[in-house]
Amino acid sequence: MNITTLITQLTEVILAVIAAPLLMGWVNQCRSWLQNRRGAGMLQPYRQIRKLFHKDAVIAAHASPLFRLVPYVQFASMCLAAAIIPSLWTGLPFAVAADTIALVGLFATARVFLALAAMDIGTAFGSMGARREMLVGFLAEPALLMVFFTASLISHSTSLPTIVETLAHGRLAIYPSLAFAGVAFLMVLLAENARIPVDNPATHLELTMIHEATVLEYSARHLALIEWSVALKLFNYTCIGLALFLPWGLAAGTHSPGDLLLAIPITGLKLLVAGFGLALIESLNAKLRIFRAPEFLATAFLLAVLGLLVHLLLGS
Amino acid sequence: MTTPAFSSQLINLCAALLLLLSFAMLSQRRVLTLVDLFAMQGGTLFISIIVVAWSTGQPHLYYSAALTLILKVILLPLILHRLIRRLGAQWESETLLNTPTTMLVGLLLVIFAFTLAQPISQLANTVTRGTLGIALAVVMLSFLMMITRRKAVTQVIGFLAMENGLFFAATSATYGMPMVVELGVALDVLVSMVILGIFFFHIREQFDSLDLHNMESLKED
Amino acid sequence: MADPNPLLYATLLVPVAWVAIGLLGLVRGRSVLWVGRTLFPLGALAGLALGLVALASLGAPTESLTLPLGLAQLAFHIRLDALARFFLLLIGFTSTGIGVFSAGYFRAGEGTAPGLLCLQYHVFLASMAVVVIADDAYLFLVAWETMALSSYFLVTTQHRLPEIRRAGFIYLLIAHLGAIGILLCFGVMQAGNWQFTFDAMRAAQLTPVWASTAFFLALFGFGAKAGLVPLHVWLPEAHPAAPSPVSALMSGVMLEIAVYGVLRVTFDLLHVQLWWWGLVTLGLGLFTSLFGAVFAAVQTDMKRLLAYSSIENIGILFLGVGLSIIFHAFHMSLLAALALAATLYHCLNHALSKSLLFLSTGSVLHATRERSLGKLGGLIHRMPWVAWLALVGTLAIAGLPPLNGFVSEWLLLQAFLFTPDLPHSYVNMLLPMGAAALALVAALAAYVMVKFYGVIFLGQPRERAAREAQDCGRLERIGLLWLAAGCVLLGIFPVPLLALLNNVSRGLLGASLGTQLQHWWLLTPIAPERASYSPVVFMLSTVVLVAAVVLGVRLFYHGRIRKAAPWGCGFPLLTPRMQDTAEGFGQPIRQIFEPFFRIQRALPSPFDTSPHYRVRVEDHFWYALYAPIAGLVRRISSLAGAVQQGRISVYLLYSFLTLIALLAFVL
Amino acid sequence: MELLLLLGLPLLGSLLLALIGRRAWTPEANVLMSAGTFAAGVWLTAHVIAHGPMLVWHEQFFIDPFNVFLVILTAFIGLTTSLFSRPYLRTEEHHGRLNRRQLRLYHSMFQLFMFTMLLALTTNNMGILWVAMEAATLTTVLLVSLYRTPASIEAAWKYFILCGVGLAQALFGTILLYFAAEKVLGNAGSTALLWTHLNEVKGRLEPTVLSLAFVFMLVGYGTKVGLAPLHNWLPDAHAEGPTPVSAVLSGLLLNVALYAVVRCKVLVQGSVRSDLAGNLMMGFGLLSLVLAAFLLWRQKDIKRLFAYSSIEHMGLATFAFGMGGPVANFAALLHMTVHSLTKSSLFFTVGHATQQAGTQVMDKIRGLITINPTVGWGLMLGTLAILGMPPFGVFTSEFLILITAMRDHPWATPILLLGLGVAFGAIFSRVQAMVFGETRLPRLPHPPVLVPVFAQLALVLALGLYIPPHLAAWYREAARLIG
Repeated sequence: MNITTLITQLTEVILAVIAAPLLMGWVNQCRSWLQNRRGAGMLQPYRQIRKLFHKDAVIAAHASPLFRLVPYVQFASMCLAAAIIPSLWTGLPFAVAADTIALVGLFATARVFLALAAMDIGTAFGSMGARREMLVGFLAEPALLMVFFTASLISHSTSLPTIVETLAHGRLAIYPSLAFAGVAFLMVLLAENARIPVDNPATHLELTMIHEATVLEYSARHLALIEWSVALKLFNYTCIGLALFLPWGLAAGTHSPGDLLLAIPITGLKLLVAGFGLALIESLNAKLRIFRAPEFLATAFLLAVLGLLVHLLLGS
Repeated sequence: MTTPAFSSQLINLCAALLLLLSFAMLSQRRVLTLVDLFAMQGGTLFISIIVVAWSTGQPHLYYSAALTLILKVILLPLILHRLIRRLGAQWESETLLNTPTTMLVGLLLVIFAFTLAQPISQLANTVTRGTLGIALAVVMLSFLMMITRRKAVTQVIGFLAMENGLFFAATSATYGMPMVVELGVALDVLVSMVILGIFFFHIREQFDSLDLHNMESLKED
Repeated sequence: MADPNPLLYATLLVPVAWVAIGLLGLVRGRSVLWVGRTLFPLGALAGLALGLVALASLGAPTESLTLPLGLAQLAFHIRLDALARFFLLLIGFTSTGIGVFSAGYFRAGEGTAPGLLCLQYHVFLASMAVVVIADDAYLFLVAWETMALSSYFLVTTQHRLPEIRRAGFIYLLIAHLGAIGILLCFGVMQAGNWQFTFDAMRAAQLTPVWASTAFFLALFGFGAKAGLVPLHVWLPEAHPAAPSPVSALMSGVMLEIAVYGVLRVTFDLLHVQLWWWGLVTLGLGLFTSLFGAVFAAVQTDMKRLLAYSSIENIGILFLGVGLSIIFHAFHMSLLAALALAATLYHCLNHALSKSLLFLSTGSVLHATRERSLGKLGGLIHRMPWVAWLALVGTLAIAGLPPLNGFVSEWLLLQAFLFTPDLPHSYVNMLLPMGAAALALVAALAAYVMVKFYGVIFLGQPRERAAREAQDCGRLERIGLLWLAAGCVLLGIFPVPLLALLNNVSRGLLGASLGTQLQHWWLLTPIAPERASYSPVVFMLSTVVLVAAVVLGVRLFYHGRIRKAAPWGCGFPLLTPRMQDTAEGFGQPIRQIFEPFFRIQRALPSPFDTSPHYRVRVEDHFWYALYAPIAGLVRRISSLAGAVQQGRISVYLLYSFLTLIALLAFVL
Repeated sequence: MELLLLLGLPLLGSLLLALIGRRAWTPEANVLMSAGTFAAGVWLTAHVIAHGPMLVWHEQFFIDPFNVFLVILTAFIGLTTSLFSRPYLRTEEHHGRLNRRQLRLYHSMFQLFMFTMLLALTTNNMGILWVAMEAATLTTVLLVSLYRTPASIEAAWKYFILCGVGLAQALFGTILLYFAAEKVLGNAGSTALLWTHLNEVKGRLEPTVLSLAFVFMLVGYGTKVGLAPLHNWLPDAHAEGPTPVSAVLSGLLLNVALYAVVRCKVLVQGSVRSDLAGNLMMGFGLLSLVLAAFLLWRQKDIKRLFAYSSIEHMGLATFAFGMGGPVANFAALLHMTVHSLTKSSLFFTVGHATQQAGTQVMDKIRGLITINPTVGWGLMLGTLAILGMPPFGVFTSEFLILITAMRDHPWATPILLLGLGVAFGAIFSRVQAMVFGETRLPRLPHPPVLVPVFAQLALVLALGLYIPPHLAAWYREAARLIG
């Protein structure tokens, strides 16, 4: 580990943090276009975050310190995740500290804290949101882990950079198991990031909201941090998906800075495409009833397990 | 010599008589007659012991005979007679099995006892080899009597008849047990009779009758 | 055998000291000052000593000793190897925290006199320590049953409540049946040489059939103690019934002792291990863990919830044991060592974090006199110490990084990732399913723990008792702090402890993770490129990041914070009673895993003026397994009762028939 | 000399107490007599330990390690029972359930009973053994019917008839034994029934006769042991007699009867040269164990409960003796010891508990531990001991029996375990309910004496953890004698 890699690492995290709201904006913009609306523009998330940072915070009278701590934890853990995920190159020095399992654990930690914060106020919505959030989580998490497992069985490693390196730079091979895993991952991504058909990020309708219910009591800077971490989360997930299923174009750990520079536009392009795809899916689907969400996620889980089995059966 | 043959015939006669008396007791429903039959059984036992003693020349058997005479023929029937009169328990009520069936079962038991005693009799070198089976039969018939009767008194008579059978086995098959043992056994029988006598009064005091169906309260329910 | 070193005697001294302390408790049994402030801290000190001695001697060679006590032919044998020392360490360190907590916890006038409690508590501790060091079947069983007995008395402290009596009864009954199983297992294992020392069993050569019999008897016996489904029914009854420090000991230590038993029998005493044992153990473990997690999610009593969570963790432990057996049977020693290390690590984790949680429920119980989740809430304001320390335990049990629970789960999942390499075509297909189920269980555990923590400590107080709660005393805080510190330390520095655990796996499996643990800060169980995890870096970077974000926000942001009533969505009368209840929180799980439960529900009609809603969630096993057995026993006994029907003639007939039958038989 | 004291003291005591029984200090005299007997027993034991087996008085008495340990046990439990009965009977008198005359009968018969027990144990003559057993029946019949209530009369009657008939069979067996022995030893009067002589020539005794004799003796003495299905008198007699009597019935009488069976078994085994005797005993033992275990579930009366538990344990001991071999015999002897100690102490506590509650119905006894902690704990610990919970000695013997069964008769192990498991559940559920819980019972007028209880339980506990080497050697020697 030398200073260059450290700087690259930092650059990657900072790039991710900065680019995340942009991705969110892009998805929303695409959605508007697909729905024949003009949309608020791709920079709208930045504006919103800025506006929130300027407001006075209102906090419920009986909120505990935990409530105020959670947005920071949330934001920090998403940054940490961004440091692990090879969005640009696979030589991340920080990735040694946490592999895919730890990554899933990290997401889980963030979710648990969010749920705890939601319960802290003690309103009906908060605890309902916490419950639903955890419900989604407990089904999505294992599915995500299974997706990772499929990939790590192929590459004999749970370390994300190693996986990506094997997939991207190894011998070209077709992995049918990854197809299953890909679909499962997509479903997990939708659920985890509160997208349609599991949740609707744009609604505040009491009966259907999941994620929004948990952050109902947040305002101002806390809400800004939460919004930002939500965007970052979407960014992270998309990057994971890209790294696992479309790994070409990422810079390998040993390559020169030139490759790294090349990787930035490639990743950007891939993100744009992925964002559009996401918007397309969201526009083509209707939101599921909340009771259907477990079924949706169970399907994801099953698909992921199926991918694992296919890998074992076919040996590929 | 005809003496052994004669004495063994005599003993066999006694044995047969004992068996007959046992059957008679099994079918008899009048309690007082039962006591008489019991006394007769005791008498037969006494005679058989005398015969054995005489034919084998074992002096201590005379003591046994005397004990039997005093206890089984005189004392116990007397006590029983008085008890029954005072308690007014002359009649046996219903037996649990009717008489013909009882007799039939008794017959089977006798056959069983004989079969059982067969191999043992082969071994015996006493003059009284065949009698063990009969003694066993008497014991079993008395057992059967105790099972089928419903009055406390008749049960006791059955019990005593069983002791008769045992005595018979002891004397005829083995020429009597050691004296100490016989004395002990006799003492026990006597004491148990006394205790039973006391008991009859207690039972009647508590239950107003000697019927055993009053005494079925201790059970698992 | 080398001369026993002083540490062996020191180890022996601790159980003796515990018993002595317990007996001293009888001297002035009613005095809280004497029992609570003097004896319990002493006991905790002894526990600390035990832990330290065990820690210091974990790498020492095996030592054994024969005591001049016991049966004529079978004196008490004692043996200290790495496995025993590890569990002594677990007992010692966990009991230290619990002991300090208890010193502040027990008060006069609660059921049994404190002195008697002190005796039972310390005898319980001592018996667990003796179980671990016992080296012959007789001493083992004596200690094992003493453990059951002393904990039974502790469970029935509040014997005036009928349900606690029932819990105690079921507990002791199943414990006894389990002990019988263990006894039989030892009987099988001595294999005809009739020596009941463990040394003789190690030397015995068993055929596979007998070895399997022994193994499954052991699994039954120890599983009954551990709460392996379907022998778990006593656990959710008994653990909540006991005073909280005792629940902590039972859940945190006693269950681990059962795992010790399985390990001892399987890897030490039996000389062969068949792969399918592992498969069965693993399957049972998986089902148990899923069962425990699902049931924990629907509980409404905080201690019952924790008890079910213990069942879940026991399932995970057995999963690890099973995996280790499978690897070992296929001669993949390194992986077997990995699975074993994960199991042992999880033992320690569970001991610390579950004790921590049980103790904090004890504090809550003292402060509010309320066990029902539906009546608590908002305690983080009134009881910050307990709440924040319990948060550590909650996160640890939920298996979240960077705390300790995650480490063992991570190791276990790593081990699972190697199962496709097994040279058995069905097993290597089947086992990754186990990983999936484990992941599901871990996620469910998080769900359960959010419910546990959120409902008790967060939100608003649902009843007055919770509103007037007081934080716990100083000694209790120290106890909680000790355990919480243990959780954090184990979470951040797993490598040194894993290196120590190598002694255990070297002793049992002949292999260890030795070279893979070169960096103190980096956990690389197999190879660095294969997988690595560095909790230190993880923790540090999280802290740094949080700090950076906080500072950054401080730097750029200047708005004020205003306190206001929570937003009620326009509903004017938002009361604390409108918070989600414990039942409500478990409802989705109840719906998804409906076949697991036996649900009785009474819904009010729409026109009811005073509507009542009642739901009872019960265990199928009770009705499908235990109730029929009880019914059968009752039926047979009523048949047997017919034998004794009071009539003397019939009795005579029995004698007569017996006689005839025997005579006929002899003839 | 020791023997004379041992046998003479209780006999003398019986006469003395019959004469002076109405005095107020009779219970103390009873204790004194029992203490003297115990001292004589200790003396005798010391003598036997020092000089080996002794054969005295024209070989009519024979003391070997097997019976001397039972002698000392009998004398000890006699002593503790007399200690217990002192306050117990005073309370009964206080409640008006007994009068002075009955107390006189009790004390006199108690001493006589002790005499018959010791006689049965020490005699070398199989005939005298029978006489002593019959005499024991007679004395205990009077003791069982002490209350003169309908139930006690009924129980005593059943006891008397069943055991009387049973013992008649035993007598027949003895006659057959004599019949067989006479062939070998000659009818030299009294020697043909001496156990030592029989034991010497057992190999030459006629097997057919001996196996028949054994059947009769097994049925006969087995009735007294309480082997199913001959056990029917046992629960009634235990439940309806005074509690001290239940204690000695369970603690002593059953042991002595089992002793008689074992003595017979030794002879038969030597003669028949097959496992017939052993197999029969194992069969009866198992049947008793299982039947009693299931019957335990139906009990409502606390003393009946423990009576069935005695049947169960006697079944276990019989089974162990049936298996034979050094370990099983050792275990069986140990089991007899610890069962006697535990069961009699249990009956002591049960006695106090029933007096406290004024009833023997278990449903009405609650919360003993609250009202009277010593009684409560005594009952609880005693129950746990009798259920074979370590570290009590019952566990030790059950452990040894089970492992021997697993080695020699694996088929029997599940049955044994079934019995033990069912019995555990039955007894424990009931005792727990009595010991724990809420109560409204009044206090006792005379404070209970629980020193014997805890002393005996402590002994049982000690035996579970540590069997002194010379005691073990002694047991082993006895086990070897039994073969």
